[in-house]
Amino acid sequence: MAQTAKKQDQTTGGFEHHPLDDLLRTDRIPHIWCPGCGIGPTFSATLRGILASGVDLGSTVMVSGIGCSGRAAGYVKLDSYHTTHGRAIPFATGMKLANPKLNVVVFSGDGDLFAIGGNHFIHAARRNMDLTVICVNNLNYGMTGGQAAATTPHMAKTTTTPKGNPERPFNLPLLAFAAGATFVARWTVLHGRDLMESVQAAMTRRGFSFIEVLAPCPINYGRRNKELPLVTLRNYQVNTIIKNEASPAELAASGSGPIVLGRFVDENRESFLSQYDKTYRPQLAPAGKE
Amino acid sequence: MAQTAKKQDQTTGGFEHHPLDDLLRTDRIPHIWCPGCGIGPTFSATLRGILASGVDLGSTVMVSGIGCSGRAAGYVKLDSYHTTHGRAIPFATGMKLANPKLNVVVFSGDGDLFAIGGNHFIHAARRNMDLTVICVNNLNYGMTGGQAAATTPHMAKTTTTPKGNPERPFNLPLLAFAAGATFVARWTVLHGRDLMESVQAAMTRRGFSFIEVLAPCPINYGRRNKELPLVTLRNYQVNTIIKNEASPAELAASGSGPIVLGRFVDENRESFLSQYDKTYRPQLAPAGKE
Amino acid sequence: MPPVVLTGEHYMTGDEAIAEGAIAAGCRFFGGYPITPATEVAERMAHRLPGVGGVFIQMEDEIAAMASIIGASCAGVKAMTSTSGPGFSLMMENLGLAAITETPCVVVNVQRAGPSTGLPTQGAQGDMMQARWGSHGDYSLIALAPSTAQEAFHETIRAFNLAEKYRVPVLVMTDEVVGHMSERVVIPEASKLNVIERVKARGRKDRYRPFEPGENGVPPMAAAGEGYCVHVTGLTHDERGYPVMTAECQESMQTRLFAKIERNLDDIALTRGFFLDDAEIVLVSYGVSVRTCRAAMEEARALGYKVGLLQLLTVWPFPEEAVRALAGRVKAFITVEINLGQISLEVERLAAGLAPCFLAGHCGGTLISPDAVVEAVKRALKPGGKQ
Amino acid sequence: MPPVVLTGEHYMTGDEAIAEGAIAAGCRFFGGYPITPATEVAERMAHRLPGVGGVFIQMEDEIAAMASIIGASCAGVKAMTSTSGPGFSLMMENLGLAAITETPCVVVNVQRAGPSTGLPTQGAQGDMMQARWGSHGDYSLIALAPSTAQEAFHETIRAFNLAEKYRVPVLVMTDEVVGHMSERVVIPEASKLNVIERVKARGRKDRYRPFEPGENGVPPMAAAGEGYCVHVTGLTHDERGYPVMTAECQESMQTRLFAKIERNLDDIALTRGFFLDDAEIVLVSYGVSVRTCRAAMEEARALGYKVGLLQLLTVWPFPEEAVRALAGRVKAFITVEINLGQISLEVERLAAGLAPCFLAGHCGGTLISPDAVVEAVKRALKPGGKQ
Amino acid sequence: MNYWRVPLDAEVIPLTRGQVHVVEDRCKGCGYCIAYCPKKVLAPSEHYNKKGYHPPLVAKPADCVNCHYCESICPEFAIFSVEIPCSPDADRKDAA
Amino acid sequence: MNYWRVPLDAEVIPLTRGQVHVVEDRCKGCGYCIAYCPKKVLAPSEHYNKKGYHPPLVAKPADCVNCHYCESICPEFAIFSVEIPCSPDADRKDAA
Amino acid sequence: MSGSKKEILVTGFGGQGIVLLGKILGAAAALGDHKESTLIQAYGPESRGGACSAQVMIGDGVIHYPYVRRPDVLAAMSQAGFEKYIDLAKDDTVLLVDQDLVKPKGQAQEVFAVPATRLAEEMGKKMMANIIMLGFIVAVSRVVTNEAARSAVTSSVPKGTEDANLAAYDKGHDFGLAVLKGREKKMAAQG
Amino acid sequence: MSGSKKEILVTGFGGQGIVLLGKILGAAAALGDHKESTLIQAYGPESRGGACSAQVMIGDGVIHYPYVRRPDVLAAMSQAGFEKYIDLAKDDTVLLVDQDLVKPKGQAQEVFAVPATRLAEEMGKKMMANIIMLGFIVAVSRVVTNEAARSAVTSSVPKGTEDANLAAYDKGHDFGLAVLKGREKKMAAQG
Ligand SMILES: Cc1ncc(C[n+]2csc(CCOP(=O)(O)OP(=O)(O)O)c2C)c(N)n1
Ligand SMILES: Cc1ncc(C[n+]2csc(CCOP(=O)(O)OP(=O)(O)O)c2C)c(N)n1
Ligand code: SF4
Ligand code: SF4
Ligand code: SF4
Ligand code: SF4
Ligand code: SF4
Ligand code: SF4
Ligand SMILES: [Mg+2]
Ligand SMILES: [Mg+2]
Repeated sequence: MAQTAKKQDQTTGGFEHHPLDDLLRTDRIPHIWCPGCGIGPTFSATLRGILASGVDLGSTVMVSGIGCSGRAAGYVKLDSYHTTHGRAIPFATGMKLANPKLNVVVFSGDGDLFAIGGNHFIHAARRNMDLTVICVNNLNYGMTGGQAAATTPHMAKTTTTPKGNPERPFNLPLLAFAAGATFVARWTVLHGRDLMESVQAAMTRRGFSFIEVLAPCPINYGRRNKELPLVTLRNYQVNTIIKNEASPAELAASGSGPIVLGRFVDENRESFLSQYDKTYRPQLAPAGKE
Repeated sequence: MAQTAKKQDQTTGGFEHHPLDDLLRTDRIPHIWCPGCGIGPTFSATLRGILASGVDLGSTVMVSGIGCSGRAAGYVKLDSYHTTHGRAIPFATGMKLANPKLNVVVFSGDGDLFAIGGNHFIHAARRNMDLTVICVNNLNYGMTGGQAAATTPHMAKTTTTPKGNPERPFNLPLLAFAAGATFVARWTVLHGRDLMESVQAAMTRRGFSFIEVLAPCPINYGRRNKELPLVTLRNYQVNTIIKNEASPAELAASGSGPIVLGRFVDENRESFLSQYDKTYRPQLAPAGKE
Repeated sequence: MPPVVLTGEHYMTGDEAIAEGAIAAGCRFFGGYPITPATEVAERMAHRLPGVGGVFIQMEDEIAAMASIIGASCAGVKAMTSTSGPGFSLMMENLGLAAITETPCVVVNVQRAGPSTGLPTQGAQGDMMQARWGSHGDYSLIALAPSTAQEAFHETIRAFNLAEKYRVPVLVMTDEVVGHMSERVVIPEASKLNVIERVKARGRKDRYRPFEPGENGVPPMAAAGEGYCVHVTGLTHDERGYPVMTAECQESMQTRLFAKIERNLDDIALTRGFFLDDAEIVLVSYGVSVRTCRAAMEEARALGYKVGLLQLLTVWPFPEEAVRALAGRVKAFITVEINLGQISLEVERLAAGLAPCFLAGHCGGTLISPDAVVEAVKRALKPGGKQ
Repeated sequence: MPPVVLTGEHYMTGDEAIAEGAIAAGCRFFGGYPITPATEVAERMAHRLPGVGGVFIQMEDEIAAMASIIGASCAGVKAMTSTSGPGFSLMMENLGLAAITETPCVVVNVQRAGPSTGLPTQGAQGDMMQARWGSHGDYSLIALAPSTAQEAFHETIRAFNLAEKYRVPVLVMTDEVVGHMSERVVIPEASKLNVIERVKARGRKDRYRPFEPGENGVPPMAAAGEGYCVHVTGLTHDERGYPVMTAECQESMQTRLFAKIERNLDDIALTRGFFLDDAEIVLVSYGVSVRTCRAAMEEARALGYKVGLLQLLTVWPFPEEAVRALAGRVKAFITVEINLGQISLEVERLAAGLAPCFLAGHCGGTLISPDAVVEAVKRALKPGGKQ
Repeated sequence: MNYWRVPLDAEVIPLTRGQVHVVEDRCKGCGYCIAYCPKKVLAPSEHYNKKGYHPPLVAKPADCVNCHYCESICPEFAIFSVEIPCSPDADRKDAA
Repeated sequence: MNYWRVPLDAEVIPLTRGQVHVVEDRCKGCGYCIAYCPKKVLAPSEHYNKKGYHPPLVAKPADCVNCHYCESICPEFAIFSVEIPCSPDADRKDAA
Repeated sequence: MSGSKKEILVTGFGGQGIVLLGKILGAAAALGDHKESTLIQAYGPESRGGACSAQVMIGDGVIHYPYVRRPDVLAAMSQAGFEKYIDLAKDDTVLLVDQDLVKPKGQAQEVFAVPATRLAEEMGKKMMANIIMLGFIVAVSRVVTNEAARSAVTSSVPKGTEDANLAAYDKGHDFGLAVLKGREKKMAAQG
Repeated sequence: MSGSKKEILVTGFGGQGIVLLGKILGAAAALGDHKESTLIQAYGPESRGGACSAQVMIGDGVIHYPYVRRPDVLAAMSQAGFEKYIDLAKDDTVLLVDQDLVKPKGQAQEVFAVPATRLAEEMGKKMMANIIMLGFIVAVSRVVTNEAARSAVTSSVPKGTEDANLAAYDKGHDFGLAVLKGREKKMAAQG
């Protein structure tokens, strides 16, 4: 019987409809990500979070930059925009301001959002722009073959730091907080449920929400730093602690000590759009309502 | 007698040599800055700090971006480079790395360093690049006629926020700290001596040093926000407190409460160049010395 | 609520006229960054837009400004930015994104003298070739060049109309002099203005293919949130908008992108002729230099020289036929432009050896003087006269 | 310590050959940002530079990369960056800074098919006009285009030599195919390589004027820290380097900046002719398309067509005389390039109607096939044949 | 190391009985689902899918507690579980 | 308001006797030096300099304690003080 | 052509409101007097202190070339501006200066002087010196009508400051009329 | 021309080391056998899973056009690659495949098969399947000499892995020689 069940399960007959298929451009699956790549689980948790939030999918948009992670926009069955390297946030800003009814999710890589795109990130955070930004942090530039990123650990090996990275990585939640983000969380791909819940929470609040997701790039980062995919996942498991509401300033920059995960900031502050409408377009603001 | 002395003082005979004239391109003075502009006192304290530090002036360089503040490079009698808007830091980075003997000071405006140039700032801080960065924060874009900057207070009026700024300003020391700067201070133009001492300290240490200077732009910011120059200076006097070593995370974002001034961060961490030499160019590193 | 169209007589700068033209054309999003001498466009938009239900945002730099208007346009709103040389250079990468994704948008370049920071408060026309070639790869776009504040108003409306009609970025290439000069601008009633809207996606949402050409080779456009579930990418893509990494897809995509402009040259490539019928010498000019030409033409005609003027209201796509048609007939072309020879290269190419071509130009900081043009006319008429 | 010049026979890619050429030319600073298909230049520099006493830094973006090499060069060190289309677009603003401040530097563009993200892993030659016109304002620079890994090595050295000699940014415009193709590269001994150093400032420090032209119109250059107390600005400036906001200063500065290139065309504008003596049809090409032309030329000659080839090793300044000299003599020009017509416009302009001009091009993703060129030859020879 | 196979949030999610499904041709054989299934339901297989990877084998289908962990960690949307209606008591025993 | 004219760091700097110098043609008349001189040494003047501004008048030269505050705050490098050698005792009295 | 066209050059330093002066003059011509008119503003990078000028053309026909070549009216509110432009003046150029800020020298033409800045200071509105100068220019040169100028002042200045500005304008205009009357008397006396 | 020129096309998916295989082949020809040789690598954006190919030209004269038009040798390590390129094959194209990954069908030419991946797995070095394939190609097609190939292997692989790679190479090469011998026997038997 077990044998029969197995056969049935593993065929494509009857059961092949994955719960997320409705949110996927299935004609483009399998995606281009390498075996074991952490973008897939991040993407999948994001989709589950969007679904769980109950937002109207017809007015939900995904915007990505360029990179392996940025390819996500090409797989989601939502209005989706795959822009230029580093520019997803300002593109998304224009989109959100032009049509405030849209729920705009930016999904992109660490290089895209924090190397070339770092300025847009800090300014959108400062403005408390009404966006949800999800960063796949795989510690390197996957797409171009594994160069150092602004998130690459000190002394890690990449193709442009062959003897080790002389620089230190950003602490992304701290940077987001310092810039003015009003929702900040960090998870790993192993923390699928927490991640999903953070996405869900971010989708239903106003203002700027940022979620960092630690995700393996086994091919380009892992290979050069003796991290097979399962080793990376194990690190996420044994070398992390969850401290919700931890002060971002106390998050140890990656290096020694466990990586702190959690939802660090969740602050209620007037978002750009609500402030703009109040100040400049009182004619549009719903009367008597904040 | 008093009368005689006065006459003598006020002529140009005998006494006209200002103590900073040796560091000025006096053939270009008077400078273009408006009456009461805070760039002048910032610049003058910077020059005094450089002098006080005792660094070799022949290998000291000033790099500026574009803006009223950026014009400083044109008045200092040092090798000086007036680059493009926002790009002083990467220019200075190239310069310092190409010739590590140079002492490189970046002197520029808040718009230049934190609006268009914000990304270069956070990355140079992250790298602990061997630079001294001095930012004249006059809360707006002076040069182009008073538009909002990333430092403009919430609801302040500028030509692009005619009914008030819907955004909130960066807290520059906090941002610098979060990005990785190892020396962070904030003063106003009234705090000439403290500012000078911070410049002096920054000049003689390795790594990335950042000094924010609050400075009035009476013409473009002051006029629109009912701040005559002397009113701004008075604010600097009555509405500030000095808290050296205050945690950057606790610095209230400008708004309510007094502005906290002081030297907030002074941390000893391997600078980019010393780490690079150690890792990549041991042949250049002085033997046995860190 | 302030009026949407500021009907009536005004004394305003070219920059202000551009802003008013944009509002009248239906622009409801402006993402900008200040720069002399274009700042006044942004400042007026900051004042005007919220009152008509639009949004103004000052972005952190010109890259972001350009990205934001593409995003806004993809959300279904007419969008514009304005800048000058240094900012224009920074917009080049995303200008390519607008071109390949066929996103309507308007970029105003109030030119100043370069290169680099150059003379920030003084005019030039040194970015004309950059307007055509400044982004990487092959692409096609439209660039207009008004010579007066009144033209600035109307050409801005035309810019929006062309952008929306052909789903293409349109550049308004003006300059510091027109931008900062005040003069009379007469704004008609809203009902008298021709305002074109983009062709929107219609029909069954599951059958819509975002890059399948409709009429004129232009695909109807679905905005985000309209339920068409589009995918838009800066990669080479097929009609579904999906990336396809082959030379064949590149060929078919690019062929259509170029054809939609080329096939509609009659509608796009606007010129205006002055005294061309009997002209022996034809001045070719655009933007503020047209003013010099018109003054010079009067002076030269008064001296008995048969001088005509071909004004390029559209500079890109280059109105090739207008020049070709004259080439066999005239004694010489003189291109008048405030640069060291940019559009003059096109004129020379199209003259194809049939008429000698001269340049009356300099590298900026001031207008070309009418005297210099009159001198050039005299020289061109000297036998064997080469400049 | 690894050898500075990797003398010997190697099997390497064009990207690698460029890096080795740079090291051999004395490049000791590289500021870069990864991008396909130029990343390998940066990666090799990251490996090689520290060993020869230089510095590699990966900057946060291409804008920073370009700024960093200008800074490094101002500090007295030969400096380079490498990129492809999207990054090249981002470098445009600071390229203008290098031009106006006369800072020697080398920018490598390994071209891929655009516009925008386009086909990141596939070659094209679509940035050739951008190389000349991509930054705002009038400026003059030099662009070279190697067609083999061996040429890539030598042309990179030539790029540094020209940059240093004329104090000008020099572009190495290669493409994905040459960049990623491996082939034999023979590197001579260091002593056999011609390496030129910039003319340094000399004499009394208080009398030095940083922009006072020396020999050939090029000012001797003082580096930061040498005691000359220079001021360098992207504003229009006089010989002292001080900003002067007048049209007159603009004129005199620009005149010199253009003249230093134009007066030295003989030294700069390198071309190579193949079978031009008896050619009826001349292929004009550069970079990787030269390979197509050489294959096609063999095939066409085998078929009895008198085909020659003008290879442009220097593309900008355009070798105008080489084309003009042929224009009267040949039956047609065919420009072969992987774009929709860029350099072909220059060829057409210079042919001045004396010979019909054709383009064998497409918008990228693959090479032009020799067959397509042979076909173009046949068509060009058909009476009245226009493409 | 026992801990190794416990999903990080096993305590907080309701456990029922599940049937796990594998969309074989999507699988790239990373093995995450196998390594992280708390009930060791999955195992490496020998056979190849269309792309040449080894999809997981549902070795112990009856042990699946429908925790969705495999579904959550799978980078390929290639595996998921659905609840099997059955007596709650049995379930709880299974999960204990 | 007394406090208004005290330089913020008056306590920490040594006070001697100074002679203050004004480079008149550099002055743009902002009045900072006048407002912030702790000893009210300076006062507004009536006369114009080359550029049309009113440079400060050294109204009470003998009161200058060489604190350099005017020098430090001046945006124009237009005013500075130099120490006048004199008996330290007198100085201290002055400063008290 | 020049018969039907007036070229007016106003010069001073940044911060004096020279451009606003020019703008009001141009608007008065264009909107009030229904003539053609252009205004060119030239300024340096700084908001204060640098040289600055406004060039206004007023004519009956379309104005193509907007730069002043030979001014019919030259008004200077700074010495530097006066010296920079005086060489462009024609024999019949009307020269006007702020008498406290400009010391004309070497020119052949008659100079009309007004203590605009001083009058403004007396009114307690130093920043209205430009409007006083405007009134003075209009009175002396008549390049635009008084009515057109007054209504252009009203519509060009910030809301709430109209009356004060009109008062300043009138002060300059009256001063100009008085100067003209004095001059007439003098001429009559001389004649 | 084509007499003196060999066109070799190796195809597979990203991650199999196809480009390295091509690079060793090209280097062997250029540096070991002193011929002219070019290598073109074609790959998609992804590092794993996508189609990927190496095109090697080997000739006596300068190679201008580096693209394979009609391969003399076609080696496939993926089904997709085989199907994509088989139509380019000529009658005398030497076809080689990894027998576990490619099921050739429909082609007229003889197919030389090697279980490269399986052999590599057996050696415990799955990532050396490409080197085994290289040895096989060299043995069967003789586009480069065995010596040149072996020395190119040594100088192209990471330090410390030379011996393992040479072993893999030899395994493929030996397998190829055996296949050839078997074929000869068969032909002899048939003939
Ligand atoms: C302007 C520009 N510069 C560089 C590139 C090349 N590029 C493409 S993706 C990428 C980095 C991607 O890194 P990341 O954002 O971390 O994404 P990942 O691939 O790691 O998911 C780079 C540098 C580009 N496309 N555009
Ligand atoms: C790329 C680019 N964009 C815009 C400008 C125009 N611009 C010049 S200075 C400036 C802002 C200056 O502000 P800040 O740095 O705060 O200096 P400040 O004038 O206030 O001292 C701007 C936007 C420019 N020169 N280059
Ligand atoms: S290269 Fe890295 S980030 Fe990109 S798909 Fe592969 S594993 Fe993922
Ligand atoms: S505009 Fe502002 S910042 Fe610029 S010089 Fe004037 S006062 Fe200073
Ligand atoms: S649902 Fe849970 S128990 Fe069932 S197979 Fe998946 S991981 Fe294992
Ligand atoms: S996690 Fe997904 S891709 Fe990985 S082995 Fe399991 S089913 Fe296959
Ligand atoms: S030095 Fe001090 S006491 Fe003397 S004048 Fe200046 S501020 Fe006043
Ligand atoms: S502080 Fe300087 S500029 Fe200001 S009034 Fe005093 S001397 Fe003059
Ligand atoms: Mg990454
Ligand atoms: Mg500022």
